[in-house]
Amino acid sequence: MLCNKFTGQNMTDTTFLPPLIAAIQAEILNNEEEISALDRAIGDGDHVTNLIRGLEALSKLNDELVQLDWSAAFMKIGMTLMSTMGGASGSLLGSMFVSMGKEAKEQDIDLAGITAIYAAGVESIKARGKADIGEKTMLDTLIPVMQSLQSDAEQNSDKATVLANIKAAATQGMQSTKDMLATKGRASFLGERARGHIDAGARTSQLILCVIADQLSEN
Amino acid sequence: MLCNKFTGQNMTDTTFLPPLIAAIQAEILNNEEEISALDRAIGDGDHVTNLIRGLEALSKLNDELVQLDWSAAFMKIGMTLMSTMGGASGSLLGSMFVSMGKEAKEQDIDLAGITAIYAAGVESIKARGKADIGEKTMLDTLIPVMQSLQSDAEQNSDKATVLANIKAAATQGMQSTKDMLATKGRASFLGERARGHIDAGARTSQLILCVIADQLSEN
Amino acid sequence: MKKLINSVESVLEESLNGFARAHSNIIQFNHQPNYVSRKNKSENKVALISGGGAGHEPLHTGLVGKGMLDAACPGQVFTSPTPDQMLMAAQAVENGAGVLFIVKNYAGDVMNFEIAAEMLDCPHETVLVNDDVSLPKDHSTGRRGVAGTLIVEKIVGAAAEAGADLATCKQLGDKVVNSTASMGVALTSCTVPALGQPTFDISDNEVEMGVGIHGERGREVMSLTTADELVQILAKAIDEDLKPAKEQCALLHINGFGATPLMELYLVYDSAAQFFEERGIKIVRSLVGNYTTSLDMAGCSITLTLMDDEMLQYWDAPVHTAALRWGI
Amino acid sequence: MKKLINSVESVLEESLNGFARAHSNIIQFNHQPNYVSRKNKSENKVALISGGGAGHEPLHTGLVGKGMLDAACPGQVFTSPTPDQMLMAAQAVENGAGVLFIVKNYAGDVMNFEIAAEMLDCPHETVLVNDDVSLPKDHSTGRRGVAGTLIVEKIVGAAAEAGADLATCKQLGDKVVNSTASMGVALTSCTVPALGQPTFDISDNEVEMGVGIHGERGREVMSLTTADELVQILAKAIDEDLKPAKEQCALLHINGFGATPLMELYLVYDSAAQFFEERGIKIVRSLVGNYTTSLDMAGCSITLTLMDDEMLQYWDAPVHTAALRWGI
Ligand SMILES: Nc1ncnc2c1ncn2[C@@H]1O[C@H](COP(=O)(O)OP(=O)(O)O)[C@@H](O)[C@H]1O
Ligand SMILES: Nc1ncnc2c1ncn2[C@@H]1O[C@H](COP(=O)(O)OP(=O)(O)O)[C@@H](O)[C@H]1O
Ligand SMILES: [Mg+2]
Ligand SMILES: [Mg+2]
Ligand SMILES: [Mg+2]
Ligand SMILES: [Mg+2]
Repeated sequence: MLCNKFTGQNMTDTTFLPPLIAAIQAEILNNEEEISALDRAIGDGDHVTNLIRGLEALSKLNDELVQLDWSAAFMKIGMTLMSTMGGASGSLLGSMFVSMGKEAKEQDIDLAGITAIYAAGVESIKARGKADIGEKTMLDTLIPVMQSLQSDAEQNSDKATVLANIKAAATQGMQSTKDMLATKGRASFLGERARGHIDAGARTSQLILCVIADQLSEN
Repeated sequence: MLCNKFTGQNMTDTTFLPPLIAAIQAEILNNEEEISALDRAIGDGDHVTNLIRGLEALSKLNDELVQLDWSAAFMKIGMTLMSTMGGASGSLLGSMFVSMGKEAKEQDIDLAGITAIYAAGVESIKARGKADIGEKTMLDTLIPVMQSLQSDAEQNSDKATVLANIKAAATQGMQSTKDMLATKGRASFLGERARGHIDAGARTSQLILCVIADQLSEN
Repeated sequence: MKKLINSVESVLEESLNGFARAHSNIIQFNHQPNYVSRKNKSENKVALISGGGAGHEPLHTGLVGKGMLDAACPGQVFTSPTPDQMLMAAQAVENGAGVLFIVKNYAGDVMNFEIAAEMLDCPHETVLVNDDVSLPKDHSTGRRGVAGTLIVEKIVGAAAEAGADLATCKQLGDKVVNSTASMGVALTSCTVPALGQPTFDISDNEVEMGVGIHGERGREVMSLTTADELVQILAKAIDEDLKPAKEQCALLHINGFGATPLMELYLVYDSAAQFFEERGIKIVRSLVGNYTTSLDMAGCSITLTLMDDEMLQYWDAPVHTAALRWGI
Repeated sequence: MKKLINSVESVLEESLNGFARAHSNIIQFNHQPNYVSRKNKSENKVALISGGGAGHEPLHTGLVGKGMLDAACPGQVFTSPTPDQMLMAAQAVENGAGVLFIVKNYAGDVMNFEIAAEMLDCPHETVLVNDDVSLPKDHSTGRRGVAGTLIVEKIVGAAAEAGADLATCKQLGDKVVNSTASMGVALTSCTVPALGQPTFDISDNEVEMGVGIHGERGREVMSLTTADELVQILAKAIDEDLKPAKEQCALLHINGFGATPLMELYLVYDSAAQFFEERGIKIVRSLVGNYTTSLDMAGCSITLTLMDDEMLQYWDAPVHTAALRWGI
């Protein structure tokens, strides 16, 4: 159920998704050069291309997605990302959404439910990637956001606070990767040379989460 | 016999050759960059390297050469160039000296004899290369020099005139290649694009002939 | 970016089409999901499947055929393939004796193959190739899989062809991996079509030492020096890792990254063979050429595999693929 | 200049040493004069000898062995070999049935081989390869010999192995030459070690159309365009030269110049095969890879050979060389 204090009047169902996907696509394309440079610096340079490919595939799901409930929509998104992106990020984001789809069956779409769903997604990335916070990956963006959601859910914060906290946690988490040594992903091969560069996956996760927060705040 | 009006007092035998070879080597090395650029522009760039390799091999013949008469020395030079230079120029210069060696058996080393020997060498290049004047090759240097020698021999010109005419003919011949279309050698593959460039083999022939003339004038 | 392509979007598909067309006697190409599979497979043979990002050609598509792989799943350039490719390929080529996945150790490859394996409902095993000794053995993600992968595929491929069962193939694969060490040096980066520019900058007097095969930087930047000195560094790391006994037989593989002429690769072979022979190793087999490439990167890697009689026999067994062929 | 070498002076010798070491089972390398010759030659077989400047590897050294060449004489990089090399090689491998020289049509190669032939005192013939259709048939020096040379060597090599006599081999060689047309396009120049810099400059949006194999400029500069459009130009010139009949069988060879990834060569194959098939030609054999290279030049050539049954049978016959191997 989507009609509640947090998710807002207009976010009644998965019709929310197509415009959101379009907004994310626009934001990633806007930052394509920068993201590409990040993955070139300490990875192999393909992260943004992989993500754009995945988002393009999602954008073609429009009609299909809006006919699905949240659980099925997340599943569909996960399977689509998994079979179009490739790379480390494809398997991870794919797993995340499939797990979110599974969890969404058990949850209402309120702050607590969304928090639980998102946490299930993040946990599946940790499990699939055998990684945790502090390893210079997308998890350095994703986990702080999970923690902020969890604490806001506990405190039953109002929507503006929740969204502001998501953006702050994502941005701070993303930036924290800059000075880290990498112990997962391709950047780990570079040892000390990886320091001083932001992780590409952390940056795209942050961009995506900020777009989601902005879209939610408009609802 | 070397003691005559043209060849001078000191050029009595093949001891003349080692310092001459050294002088030629120095001149080619001095102009290496330029020659390399010429063959790069309308050929494959190796002409100067081939020539330097050949000259190095000749410079190692010192002791051997001075023990030989002119005919045998030319033969030895021809065989050495032929088996060390490679490329079009190696087979041509090799053939030239082998033919000069054969002709030297029949000639005195006076102006008429030298002219006949040189002409035999040039004829062998024409035969081996199936080429003639005006095809943008080393023959555009070599043939005018042959003609100047022949006319000076007829007129029994004095040494200074002979040598000045050699240098003038060689230089003019070399320069004449600049505006030619090439019909032999690699430059022929370029069609109109070969125009405007001096032929590398014409340039090295001219440099060599000028060094020979200068060395002879000092004797 | 200067490439013989029509568009960044179509390069992979068109290249695979050309590959399929050129080798239609031995392989077929399935579109969507993309995989190359072997024609005329033997009955009741363990199915060998590998895959990875494109851009390493002939690896892996060029190694599909009798005596080697049953299927290869090419991802986008330098991007691991997706699980549906491996799953569909497995379902297409499996014929009763199970599936062996041969996976280069990269997060993306490992995870995508893992997902496929989880979905596959027939007996299966995975051999993880991690032959790159430019990283320490206890590296946080494990070592990368590089040019040694071909050797694993050849030897296990011959065993499978000879009727070895899944457990035996898996064991043999692990043995080859443990007997193999590689390390590479790059003189230039390479240009991924979708990026349109080299992945990294490098000056004219520098090399990247200890590189992987995705155009990424290596372990460290070093001054460009002689081939012999570069070979020393690579070969020493390999030697210290494998610690071969005197008189040990070995296969020496010099792998070009794509833009280095064969002339230089043979020069490197000479230098490396000398290095190992001075240490008492007997080089009994050689492989020199561009096999595990990084598009148009200049540079090469050295791979040494310590060989026993069984491995030698499987190495010599007939093979008929686009890139490796003998005895047939 | 970035190369895996020790010194400009030693690169050729060291590379040949490595080649000899890596393939000691099939060839041996004679120093001074340099030639590579086949081990285990058949009795009373026409001896096939080729050669040319180094820098085209695997041509010709990589094509010495059973079913192909008996000897190859490598000159310095892009410099024709010297007559003593061909003479000594001929004396070493000739065994009663005469010598066939296979020579690419370049002034230097032709003249140096000619001098060797004049000195050789056994029956001998020369097949002159001039497959490059970027030049008109009546070009003043004749057309150049390029990637089609390998096809001549393979087909005549198989005939010689099967016992064909010198006259038959010569005739067959001429027939293959007349049935073969090639043309190439370069995206970059290449760097000859002794020069230390690229032979020509070329801007990022230009190609050299109609190049030979010595890093020299081509017939004309053109704008870099799609692979399909470049293939059109090359394939059309070939088609207009050979004027094949409908249903004519042919071998299509895409040859990389050294630095172009296999991914692109297969894409070119796809495009070229489509071109010829649309004209009714049946592409029955393919060869895609770096065979007649120009060091580290990027680009490729297309070669088409019209095949009859005899040529097909010889193409398919067993061959065992460093670079080409099947059936053995
Ligand atoms: N084990 C892992 N756990 C979590 N995230 C990871 C892991 N490995 C890689 N990543 C994330 O994936 C991103 C790279 O994705 P991408 O470039 O698409 O794949 P690849 O590394 O295979 O080229 C990295 O920037 C990092 O954020
Ligand atoms: N057929 C020929 N007749 C006379 N001279 C020729 C002929 N072909 C080439 N040359 C000369 O040889 C020179 C090139 O020599 P070189 O670069 O050593 O050999 P290659 O052309 O085989 O690389 C040309 O500049 C030209 O002067
Ligand atoms: Mg990446
Ligand atoms: Mg030249
Ligand atoms: Mg990748
Ligand atoms: Mg040359």
